[in-house]
Amino acid sequence: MTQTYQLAGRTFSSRLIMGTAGFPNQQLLLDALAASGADVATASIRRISLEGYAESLVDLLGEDYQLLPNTAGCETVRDAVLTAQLAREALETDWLKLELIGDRETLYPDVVQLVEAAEILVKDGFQVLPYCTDDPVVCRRLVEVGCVAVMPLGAPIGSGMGICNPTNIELICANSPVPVILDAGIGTASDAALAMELGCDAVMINSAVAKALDPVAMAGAMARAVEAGHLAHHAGRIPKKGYAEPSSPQLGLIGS
Amino acid sequence: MTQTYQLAGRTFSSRLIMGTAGFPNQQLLLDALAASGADVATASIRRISLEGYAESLVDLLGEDYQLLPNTAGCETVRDAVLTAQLAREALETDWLKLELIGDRETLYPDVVQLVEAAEILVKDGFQVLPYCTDDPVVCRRLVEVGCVAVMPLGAPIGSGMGICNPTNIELICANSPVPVILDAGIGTASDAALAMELGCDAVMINSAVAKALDPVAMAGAMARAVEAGHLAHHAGRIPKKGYAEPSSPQLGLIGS
Amino acid sequence: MTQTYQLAGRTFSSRLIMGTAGFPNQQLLLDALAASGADVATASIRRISLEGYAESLVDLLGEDYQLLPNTAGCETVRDAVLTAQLAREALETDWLKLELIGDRETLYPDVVQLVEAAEILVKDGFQVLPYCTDDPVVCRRLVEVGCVAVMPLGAPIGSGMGICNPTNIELICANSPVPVILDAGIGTASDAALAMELGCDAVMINSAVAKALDPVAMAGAMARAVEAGHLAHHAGRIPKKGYAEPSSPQLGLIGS
Amino acid sequence: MTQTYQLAGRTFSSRLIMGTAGFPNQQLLLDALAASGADVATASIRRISLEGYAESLVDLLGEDYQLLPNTAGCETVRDAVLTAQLAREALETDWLKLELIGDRETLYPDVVQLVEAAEILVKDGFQVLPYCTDDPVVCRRLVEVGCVAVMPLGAPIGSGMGICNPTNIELICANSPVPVILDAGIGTASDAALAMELGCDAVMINSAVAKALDPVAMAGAMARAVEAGHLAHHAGRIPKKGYAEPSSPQLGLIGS
Amino acid sequence: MRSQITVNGETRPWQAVDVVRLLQAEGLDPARRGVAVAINGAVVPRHRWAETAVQPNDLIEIVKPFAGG
Amino acid sequence: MRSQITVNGETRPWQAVDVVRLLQAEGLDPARRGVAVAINGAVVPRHRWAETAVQPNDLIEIVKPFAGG
Amino acid sequence: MRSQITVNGETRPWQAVDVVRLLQAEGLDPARRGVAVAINGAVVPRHRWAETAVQPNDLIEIVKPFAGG
Amino acid sequence: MRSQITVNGETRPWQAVDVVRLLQAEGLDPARRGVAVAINGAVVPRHRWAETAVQPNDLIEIVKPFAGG
Repeated sequence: MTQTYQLAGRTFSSRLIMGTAGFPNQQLLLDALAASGADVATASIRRISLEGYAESLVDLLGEDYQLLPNTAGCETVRDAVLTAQLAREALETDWLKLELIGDRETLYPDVVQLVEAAEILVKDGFQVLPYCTDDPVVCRRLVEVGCVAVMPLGAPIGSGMGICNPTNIELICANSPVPVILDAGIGTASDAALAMELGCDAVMINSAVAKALDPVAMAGAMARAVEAGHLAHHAGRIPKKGYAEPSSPQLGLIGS
Repeated sequence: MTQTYQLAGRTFSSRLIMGTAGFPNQQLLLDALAASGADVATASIRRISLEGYAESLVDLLGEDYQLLPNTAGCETVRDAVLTAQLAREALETDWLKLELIGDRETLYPDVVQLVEAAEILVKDGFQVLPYCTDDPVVCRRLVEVGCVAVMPLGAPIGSGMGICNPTNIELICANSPVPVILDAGIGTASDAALAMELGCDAVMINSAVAKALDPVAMAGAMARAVEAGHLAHHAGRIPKKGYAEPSSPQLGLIGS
Repeated sequence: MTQTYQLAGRTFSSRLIMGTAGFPNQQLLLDALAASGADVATASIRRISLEGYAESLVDLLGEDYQLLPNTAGCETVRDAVLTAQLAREALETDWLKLELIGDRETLYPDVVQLVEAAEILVKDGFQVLPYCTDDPVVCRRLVEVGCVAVMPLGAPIGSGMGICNPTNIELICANSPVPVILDAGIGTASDAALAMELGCDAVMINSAVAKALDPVAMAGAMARAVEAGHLAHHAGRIPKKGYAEPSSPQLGLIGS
Repeated sequence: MTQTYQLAGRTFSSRLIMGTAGFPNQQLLLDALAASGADVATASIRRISLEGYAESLVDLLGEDYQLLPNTAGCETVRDAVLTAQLAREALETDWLKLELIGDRETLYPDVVQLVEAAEILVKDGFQVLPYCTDDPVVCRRLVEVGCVAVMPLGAPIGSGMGICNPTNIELICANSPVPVILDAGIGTASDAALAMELGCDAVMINSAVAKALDPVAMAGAMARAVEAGHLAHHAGRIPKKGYAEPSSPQLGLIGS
Repeated sequence: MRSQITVNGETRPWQAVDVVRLLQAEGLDPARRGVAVAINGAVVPRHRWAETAVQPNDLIEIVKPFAGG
Repeated sequence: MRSQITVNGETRPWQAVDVVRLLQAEGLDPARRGVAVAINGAVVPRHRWAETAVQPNDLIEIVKPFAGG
Repeated sequence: MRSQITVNGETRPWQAVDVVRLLQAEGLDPARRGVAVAINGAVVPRHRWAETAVQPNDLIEIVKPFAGG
Repeated sequence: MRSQITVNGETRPWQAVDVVRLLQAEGLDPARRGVAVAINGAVVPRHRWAETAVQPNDLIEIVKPFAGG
């Protein structure tokens, strides 16, 4: 019932992008992904370790999901670029969720380095989806250097605070020529619905599902919430009024 | 996927109750009701008029929906009680959405008269669902006099402001022995999802759907939002934190 | 600089009413009251106990402040009325802050009993200031039975949540023929300023000052905040706009 | 009663910085500045025009206020730097409110160019106070390049929306080694109080005073609000609780 | 002066009829679902319409369901 | 069994005294400001303490103001 | 074609004058406080106005403070 | 002193091997999907592993995808 959308030249029906980290176990990850209906799932790139999981994430998810590698944890342009190039080699995809962390406390991006790294990676042939602040000017700059989407944060990663500044998200959506994917901060279903109502094209969620008491139920909730918010955005909501307006007819009351 | 719930001894699968007033035309009303998946639809009782709609609401909806007549517009116990009795006769149902308006500007209920009328109607054999304020003590009183549910308002009727005081709604839900149905104020999908996340058993919506630019799309949005919020409520959301928490693994970064 | 106001026929310059309970010690109570600039201070009525404070509250504050006894903790009309009558005898004042608690968890008033008790006490000659919910209809009823002011709650007593439903407080202020005193819920200075900006005539504060780390500094903060909010309310604030409007001149830029 | 604070090596008693634009007339500007108690007032630099005001802003305010010239309207590093140098020459001060506009609709800063221009101007001997986004990482970068304060925005200039993202402002204040001055977005007194409660060292206000119906009264309101918020921040507010806590004693009720 | 009745707030000359006839006189089909009648503040159940005579000065309400919220 | 009274919820053996004496017996100074007394749900004004006798089974409340919110 | 200069975005015929004379020619009082001048993107300090000659094609900015936010 | 290399931050004695051998020496299956290698900050594509010799003092990163957000 919700329309499909284009991301980096591919068409998707689900507007929910799922993170894969922090699930209690692998089965819950798989069940939650299924319940979410997501087409795209994120991955991180880390040094291999001999004790590492027997099964590789590629084998686990590579067939069923478009994997979106990230550069989580990188704090310099150099590390982000190399991590991106290793990700492309390892996952055989030029898609990249570019993260360039500027502060370990808030995990907020360093937007100055982010724009620089995005420009380098776009020139290197990547489809860059940058995790950025909710700054409309930074988002415009990222589009100018060739990013295929922007991923503004709603609140600090994993905080579950929802969308701290709906005004900025709405401004970004109103002016963006590329898809806007709300990333980070979602805590529950109404947050995801709100993101879509503000005009986002998709929502990226990890902790809110992985760390919920029942990840599979929450994944189902998020799937419905994203559809609900998307439909509501296009249905043309009633304006907010400071006063009441009766729904039932006002004439024909008995005794009147 | 969401559990059914009991209301006045009957079991329903949809947790969305739809108002029927103010749709652009009858076909949009029928289509929106279908898209909403609602099992229960409200009606008002008014003096018959010869120019009145050719088709009766009973003929139109009586077969497919549990009709819930209201006493909208009544400002005295006497008028509300008589309107209720006429509704029972006209619709052959003892279900009643009791409204006792205390102020024509805000359409807020007069809770003192409301408790009095509810007590009379319960003794008279009605299944009373009172439209009330978000006052936990008033809600408890209404249950004590025998109401089968409470319908606290989120915001003034038709205002689309959403839920002005989530704290009160959550308190009411946490302590209510009967179903809590959020009534009035819903403006868009995320409001409905929030109502369910606060613990409501159902949501009653009219203007937000009837007055939306695309009522059918908004009805579909509300259906999903109510399911999303209900699932999220039971999935056990992550707590809101004032700080960030990384989702991707923190070890094994390159260059580290 | 802020105008005086009338309460129960008396004129006051300070729009801050202070509670006297829960201060770390008597000296901090006296210093905080002085820093607050309040003219009115509340008191409770309790069974005398031989171990009771050597000094009486009347001797301590009676000369410098208009004492406003309350019926805190009363849960029945009968107890509230008798407590009020004992308060009048003990404090030689017909002023009364009427509290009729309907729920020990939230300490919300039982508005049905509240209206009943208010009517009895007004007839008995009291100047009744009822602690009530933020329900505009209940406030109107309380005025109709003769209350000299209404004291709607901003949030549960002692919660420090501020004003949970500014819409209701603004509605009450816009229509009230008697002074509106925001009671309960204030947590910090901006909450008190907001109450006045919404149109309240005064603010009643206890826990936010008594339980602050530095009660005297917080009392000074509240005194300024109440003045600030009162001035701002009458200064005619700029409207909230969804867009920006430059303050500096837009013409005459260099290089243009 | 509020402590003084240091800005660029100078000590000030008022924590309110006033803009001077958009007042109905010169007398209201002077009266509002007086009522605000501000020590610092901003100015813009524009091409001289023969029809220009007879009286110069320097003659009008230069004796009584520390003038803080801005680079409002500049959209390139080059224009901002030259405007800053002209301002220094014209006003004989090395203080500068650096504005580098990245978007004419929102008047949001272009933080990438902003950091670049700040670095140049600091090296050129300016005391740079940059108008920036509420991005903690950008604020840290601005401090690293030598800015003497940061001026994060609360909301779009002139919007009166208040502080859209209190979480970010609080984060910035908690970590900033230089004074944080909330700039832009303030609509009324409670907004200014909140800014200080979040930990800001000062608040910069223009439109909220200049465009109020009564600019002088609003200036007085802002003066009190800034003091109130500053005192409250240091007084140690009570925590927000989801439940009630009685202030009056719970024992010794009659009839108990 | 002739006796009257009040139907939905409008006065009518009284006539010696039962409720069924009254509805017909008002142009309504008594068999139609969803109609309810109250006389002087008391509901007259459908099964008693035929045996209930309209009295002078009766205050009569004839209602049916409409769309509502 | 001997007659009793209840003072602030505690039972006491009844004695034939007026309210002034009762207060004294309770260790209170009747002249002190801020004290109020109710017997069986009715306030006894200070000026009538001396003439008001305590009866067997009286429910007596003796109160004073405390800090409050 | 005659040489020109640009003053605050408007072209003027060039004349062999220093900055003090230029200001006077523009109807401004060079002694007045708050005026600043830049030529071709570089500020000309007040103490160097008298010795700074205006050259053909100079881009000249003459500014002063206004109210601002 | 013997030459060394650094693999994922840990030093190893250098041996004259290509990348395929190196992975095997590290206990990894070179045929396994999802593995990527960088030497001295430059990615070595899988198809060049066999022809790429490990040099003394090389800084080598061997990575694979993990769960991530």
